[in-house]
Amino acid sequence: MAYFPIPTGSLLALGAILFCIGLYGALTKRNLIIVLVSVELMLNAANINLVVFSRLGLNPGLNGQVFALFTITVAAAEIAVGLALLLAVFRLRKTSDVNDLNENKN
Amino acid sequence: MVAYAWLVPLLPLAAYVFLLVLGRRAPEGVAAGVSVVCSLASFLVSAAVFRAAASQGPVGPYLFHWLTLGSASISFGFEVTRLNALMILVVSLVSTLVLLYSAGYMHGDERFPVFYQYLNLFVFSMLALVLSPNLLQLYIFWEMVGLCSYLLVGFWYFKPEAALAAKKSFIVTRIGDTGLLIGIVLLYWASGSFDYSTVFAAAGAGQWSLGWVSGQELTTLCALLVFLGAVGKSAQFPLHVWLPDAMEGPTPVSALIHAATMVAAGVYLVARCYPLFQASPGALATVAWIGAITALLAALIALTQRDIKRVIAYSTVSQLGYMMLALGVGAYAYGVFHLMTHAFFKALLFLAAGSVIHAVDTQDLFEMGGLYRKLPLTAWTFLAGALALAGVVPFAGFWSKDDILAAALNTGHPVLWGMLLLAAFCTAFYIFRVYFLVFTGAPRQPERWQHAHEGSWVMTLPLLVLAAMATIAGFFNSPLNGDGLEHFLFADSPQHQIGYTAPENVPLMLLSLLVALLGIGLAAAVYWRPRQSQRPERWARAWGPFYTLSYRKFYLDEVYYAALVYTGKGIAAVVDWIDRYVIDALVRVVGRLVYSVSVLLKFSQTGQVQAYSTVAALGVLVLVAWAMLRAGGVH
Amino acid sequence: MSVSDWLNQPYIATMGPLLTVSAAALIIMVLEFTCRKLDRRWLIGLALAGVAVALAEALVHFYHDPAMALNTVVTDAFANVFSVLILISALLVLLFALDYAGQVRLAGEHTYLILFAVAGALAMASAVDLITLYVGLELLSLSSYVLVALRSRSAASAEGGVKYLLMGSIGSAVLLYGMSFLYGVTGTTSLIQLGAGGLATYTSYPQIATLAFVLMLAGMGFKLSLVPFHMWTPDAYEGAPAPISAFLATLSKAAAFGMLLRMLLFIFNAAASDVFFWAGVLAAVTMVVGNLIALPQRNMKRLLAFSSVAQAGYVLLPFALFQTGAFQDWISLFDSLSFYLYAYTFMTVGAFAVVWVVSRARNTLLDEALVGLYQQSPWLALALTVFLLGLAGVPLTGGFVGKVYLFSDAVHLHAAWLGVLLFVCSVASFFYYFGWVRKVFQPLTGPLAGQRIHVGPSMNLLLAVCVAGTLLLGMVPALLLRPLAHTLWLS
Amino acid sequence: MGLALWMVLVPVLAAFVCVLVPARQACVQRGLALAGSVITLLLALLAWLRFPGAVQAGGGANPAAAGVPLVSHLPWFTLPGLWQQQDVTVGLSFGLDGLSLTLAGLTALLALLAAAAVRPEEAEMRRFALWSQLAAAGAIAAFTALDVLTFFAGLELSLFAGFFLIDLSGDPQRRAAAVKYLLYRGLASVLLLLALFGIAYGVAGGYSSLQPDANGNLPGAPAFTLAWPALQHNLHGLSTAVFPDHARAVLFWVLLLGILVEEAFVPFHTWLPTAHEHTSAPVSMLLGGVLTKTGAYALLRFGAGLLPDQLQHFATWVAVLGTINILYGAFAAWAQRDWRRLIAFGSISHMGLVLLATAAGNAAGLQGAMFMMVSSGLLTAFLFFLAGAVQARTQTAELGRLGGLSRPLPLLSGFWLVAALGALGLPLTSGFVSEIQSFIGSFHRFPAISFVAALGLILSAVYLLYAIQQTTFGPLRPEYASLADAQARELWPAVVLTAVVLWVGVYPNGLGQVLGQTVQQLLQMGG
Repeated sequence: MAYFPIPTGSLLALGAILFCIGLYGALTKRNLIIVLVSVELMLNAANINLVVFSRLGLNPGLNGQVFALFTITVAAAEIAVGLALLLAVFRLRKTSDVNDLNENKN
Repeated sequence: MVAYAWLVPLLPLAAYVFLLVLGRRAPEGVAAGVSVVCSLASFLVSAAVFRAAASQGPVGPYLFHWLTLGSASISFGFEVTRLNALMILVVSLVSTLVLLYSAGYMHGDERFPVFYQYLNLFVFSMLALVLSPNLLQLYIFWEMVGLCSYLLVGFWYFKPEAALAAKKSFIVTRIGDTGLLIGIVLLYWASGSFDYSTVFAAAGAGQWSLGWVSGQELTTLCALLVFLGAVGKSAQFPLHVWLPDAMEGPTPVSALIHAATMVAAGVYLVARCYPLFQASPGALATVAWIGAITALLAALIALTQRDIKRVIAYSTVSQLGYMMLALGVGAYAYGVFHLMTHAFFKALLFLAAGSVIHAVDTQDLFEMGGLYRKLPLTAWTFLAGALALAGVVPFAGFWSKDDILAAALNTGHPVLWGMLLLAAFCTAFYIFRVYFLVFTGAPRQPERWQHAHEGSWVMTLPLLVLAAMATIAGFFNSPLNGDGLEHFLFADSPQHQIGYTAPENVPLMLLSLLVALLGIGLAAAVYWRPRQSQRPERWARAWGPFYTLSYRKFYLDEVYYAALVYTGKGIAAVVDWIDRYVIDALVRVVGRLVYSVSVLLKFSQTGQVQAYSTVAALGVLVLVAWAMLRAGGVH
Repeated sequence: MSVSDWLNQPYIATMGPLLTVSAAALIIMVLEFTCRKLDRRWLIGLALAGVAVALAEALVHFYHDPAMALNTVVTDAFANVFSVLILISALLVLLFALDYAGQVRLAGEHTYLILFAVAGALAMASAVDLITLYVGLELLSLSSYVLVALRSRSAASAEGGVKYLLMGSIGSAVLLYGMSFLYGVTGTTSLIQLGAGGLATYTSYPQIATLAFVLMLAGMGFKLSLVPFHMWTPDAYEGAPAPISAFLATLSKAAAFGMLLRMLLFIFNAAASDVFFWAGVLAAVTMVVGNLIALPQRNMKRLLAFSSVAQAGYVLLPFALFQTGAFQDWISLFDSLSFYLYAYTFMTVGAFAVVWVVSRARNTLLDEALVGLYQQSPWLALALTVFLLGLAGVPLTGGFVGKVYLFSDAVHLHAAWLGVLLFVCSVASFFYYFGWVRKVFQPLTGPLAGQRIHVGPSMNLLLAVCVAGTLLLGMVPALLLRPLAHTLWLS
Repeated sequence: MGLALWMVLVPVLAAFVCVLVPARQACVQRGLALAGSVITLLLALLAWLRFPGAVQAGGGANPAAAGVPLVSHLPWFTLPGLWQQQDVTVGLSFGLDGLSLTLAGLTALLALLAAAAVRPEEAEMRRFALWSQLAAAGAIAAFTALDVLTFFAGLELSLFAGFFLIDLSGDPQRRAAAVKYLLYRGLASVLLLLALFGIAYGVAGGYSSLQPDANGNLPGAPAFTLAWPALQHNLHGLSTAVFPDHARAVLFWVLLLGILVEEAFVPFHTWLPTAHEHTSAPVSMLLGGVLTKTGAYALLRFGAGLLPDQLQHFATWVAVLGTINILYGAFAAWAQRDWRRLIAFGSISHMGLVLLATAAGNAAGLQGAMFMMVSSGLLTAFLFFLAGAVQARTQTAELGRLGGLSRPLPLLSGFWLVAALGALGLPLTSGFVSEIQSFIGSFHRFPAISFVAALGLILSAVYLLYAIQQTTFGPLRPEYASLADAQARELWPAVVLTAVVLWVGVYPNGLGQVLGQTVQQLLQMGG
């Protein structure tokens, strides 16, 4: 069956863009949840790379996709921990704004 | 006997150590007694040594190993030559008398034992200096006598003038000593040894060099450096300024150190190093000229001083100038001869002045007067000294000074001779000015005059002995005993005679005698029975500028102060300023800078996690970009 | 791969410690759930036992030949050296926690989370597959995020946790992104194969290789808190429970260094060595900034945090030398690096422990609390002095030998400027370390003067071990250097 | 025989015991410090006695201690695969040749006297005992180390011990002074370490442009070693192909820079007067007498010992530096109004002469430099001791506010006079022997420079006599009329110091024979 080949470069570019978006979000968003989501974007950028390479890489193989699966799982755990911490913070500080987390400094 | 010459310095040293152990609590009798006995003993030993030396000529050096320098080895010890045999004789004699005299003069001083410690240390150092077989050892004791002089000048340390004078004397002589040290070092490298014999052998040959200077220049350079030391120690122009100030010390000190012995060490040095000087006409000429200038300058200054001790001090400077000139024009024997006679009559003058000061408790000539009736013995002995100094036949000074004058003329230095003659006239004048002001006329301050009285026998006995010496010492080298001293000195020198000697020249003798009498007459006219027209004040007014010039010591102190002390302090201040406000400030600035940077970094920790991650992200970005550039960009 | 193959893998040799620790963790977790009444300290004791067993296993296998299971986990020089280090620091941290739990109410998760983290760390030390390494790293990281935030009812703690979490996950994203490129150009995640093809990879795709390297370095940099990825460090340490601060400063750093070393050296070996230039840059920046920023620091925990940043810079120095040194010279680099890490671990845990005791007694974190410590408890004071002198690199402490070793490597491998920078920085660090010592020995007046500071038994043990470690490594460095010399690094 | 090793260990042990003894027993602490120093001193004397025999016997066959008479070796650690996959062994190996023995003995002596100079009522006795013993141990280790790493270890030890000493007692500004001291000398020791390592690697061919042969080692390059006697031995006639000249030159300047900072030479000296001004007298004794001699030691041991060709090549620079120090120190001292700063600058001026004499590089110069180190150590300590004793009575060290002290304090004034005269180089004191030898040496090589430097002789008289005039001479200030003079218990350090100063001054050969051994070796190295 025929499929429309998408050049590897553009896929990598997609990954890169996704990574940058994620980074941007992580650096700028006030709300802790959004920040966490943005971090997930960064991880997914990596996943896209892995998958792309596992299919269109120099010497393709399944490792990449396996790696991606692991990553997704880890990311889920990460989010879980993140939310837990968010709850803890919210309980003590009554806020989910990252900028208010500035007690420990200097 | 000569082998025991080491006893000569060691006896006073023993006395010093003994007193040092006893400490400040030692009773006056013990302190004085021990010292006098010891130095008397060392006088007797030196007499024996002198006789032995006279018979068997130079002995030694007796050496022990002192220090190894690489392959070279430096030894210490002592040697006896005819010259230093004579020196130890004179030194130990005068020392004995002065030590005796001090027992009376310093009686009741709270630091009496300390005074005797210092004196003994000095006597030891002086004798050891004279007996040294090499230049390094000489330099060591050269500094030691300087130290003793410093301590004794500053003996009454609580008087600011005394403290200043002590400092000044040490530092001014130190300038000369540094020259001497350099000279010794250069001689060492040039000749490979410190020993006189080796050095002079090399100097005589003249075939030596240091790479950067050689032959004649080297000889002259070394001779001049050595002479610089002598200039400092013997208070020759231009380094004479310390000696008059040194009169702040107790008078016996002035008599012993600053008249008879230490200041003569410079002359001794030049005499001991005579072969070196002979090898360099330039150096000899310098010595002669410096001597003459000093003699005249000091004599002129002495004319107007009001302080009895200062007058005598300047006369000392002037007489030392005579000796230097004698050596400079080549009259080795006469220089030494004058050194000897001068030692006696100048010590005498100081001790006599001391007993005057002791009696009236002032040093200002114009507060004395008429003391003949109170202190007849002092007056007579002083007169003997004065006549000797003025050079009136038959007193000691006449023979020696006359020899020098003759030598100056006969060796073809008419100018120097003229200067000396003028100096001789001044000498006669100023010393009799002192005599008349002190002993004749009416007491200017009756209450002082009332209390005046002779000292005890310990003070008068030395006066008598020295007066006797001042009277007869001249005959040692007079035609009457066939110029015995010359023969003694030259008995065993290779060419049988060092430098110039001449038979007495009667017209010259008469001339110098006449000059002396003129001076005395003038002094008498002005200060003894002055007619209205000739009172001292009128003279002073008449000679206005010259009077002030002489009274102000030709402003040399002021000039030096401005030239050396101010500049030195200025440099010091600048250096200190640089140290504080440039170097250290720079350091502090750097420190502050670093610290403030770190404070800045500290406050960059705002607590804003997104700020943190931004920094981190930028870090990644920079790293990636730089890496890509370095790796040649992405294709 | 047949079943027999599956069974005949050297699991015990390669994963013994890992399995032991995980088992202990699970048991403790279960116990913690089932019997709530149980005193935490029993759990910690159990954990200690587990780690001790693991350590024993690791030591047993220390001199054995390398072995590999499932092409994924190995036991070799790196694995041994770093596993032992990780387990030792785990013991120290648990001892610390034991004392801590005696004083402060501590959430029960604490214990087994530490163990899970240790398991992750062990995986990082012994895995030879990018996936496993990554998973190990995440296991360590996730547990540490929670641990940092685990001080009950403490906003500072939670805040520290969040900050660490955010920075940490950004870091792992960067790392992962780098890994993905590496995988892209090689098509494998096994370090063995990567190493085999390393040369080809690098020569054919220098840019991508460099990009991957830089990204991976940066990603690990977040964990190692290298400048400029370090800024979370003081905040997290400040908020975290004291034992956890020590844990972050030593255990997780050791693991991260192990992982970094293994990855970079397997993949970018000698042929590609000039990529290590970037390690040099980071090392230099980290040393300088870490020390500078510590100078004016008054808060003891934060100061230790910055000092650990600076020390990380020192440890990173050998990475820079991989560039200049020939392949054979790397042995001494591994030695110097691991020696310094060992010494550093003892000194740092000890310092954190003393600081905690003192700050608790005086209940302030400011270094004024140290004034007069010598009067109140000479033992604590001297212990702290030893640790600080060690960190400053004074002779007769492990720090000195370690720094000298690093320095001589630097001079030898023509990067003298790094060596000089190392010592110049430690001179600057004298300023704050000795400042503390000075305070410790200052006489104390006023009400506090008479007061003594009580030190619990486990804390005493901990301090004794740390002091012994610091001094022994300084006086008889052979204790560690000889085993290191016998490890076959390049097998 | 482990004499050298024990000389290092004994103070360390003493310090250790100090830690164990409770702080309130000040007298015990003081006793420990005294005991430690006494034992060390006795060991030094024992070594002194055995020295001639040991020289006869010649150094051990061990190349790492070639030409060092008394050696004691203890393996410390081995750095695996450090050099061409060869392990490099670092030994706690100490050896006593002439210079090391002398300086170690000096250290022990001054540590003893410093401990004696502490007022028994000193509150910080324990810390003083602890740190002073450690400082002494460090200094002795540095002076006797046969291994550049051990030397560095000794430096560091004395460095931080000195820091805590300065910080111990004195006026409030001592904090800043201590930090200044720490940073300066810390950097100095780093520079020294760098230079020494560089030399070690250079000797082993580290900077050679030659091609290594099949099994990776250079033709003609000796094995890598960190022991200076071995380095000295290997360097002798080592071809410049193995160790290029430019590398030597660079290393020499690094070394020299380190020495300049370490020894507080102008312009890196400002930490020294500051430290002396703000710390207490016993500390000043140690600091000025011993701790600041490590730089000069490095100059002789490593400058003249390992890079003689470079030292000769740059001799004129070094000589000029020395002269600058002599004059700068002297003038600065003259301008000081604080007694202790004056002494400090005086010591800077003295050490300048060490530079000048070492640069001359001949027997007289080297021996003079060594004598000057000893003499300056003794006299600086002596002067600080007296300044401290007087200050303890008058509560000020400001020259302008003293005067006439000879009357209430005759003994102290007497010793102060002796010390000052020694410092201005009066014959029959150690000062003279040092100066004369140094100048004999320097005039041979640098006549012109030495003429300028000789000004220092005059200037030293100027500032020291100025100090005397300001303190003991002159009219007595009423407020000091009732001061109590020192008792024997307080004075015996002064007596001992006087004795030593005079011994060196009157019979220098006693010391000269011992130092001569090192001088001969250095000369062979140079020739």
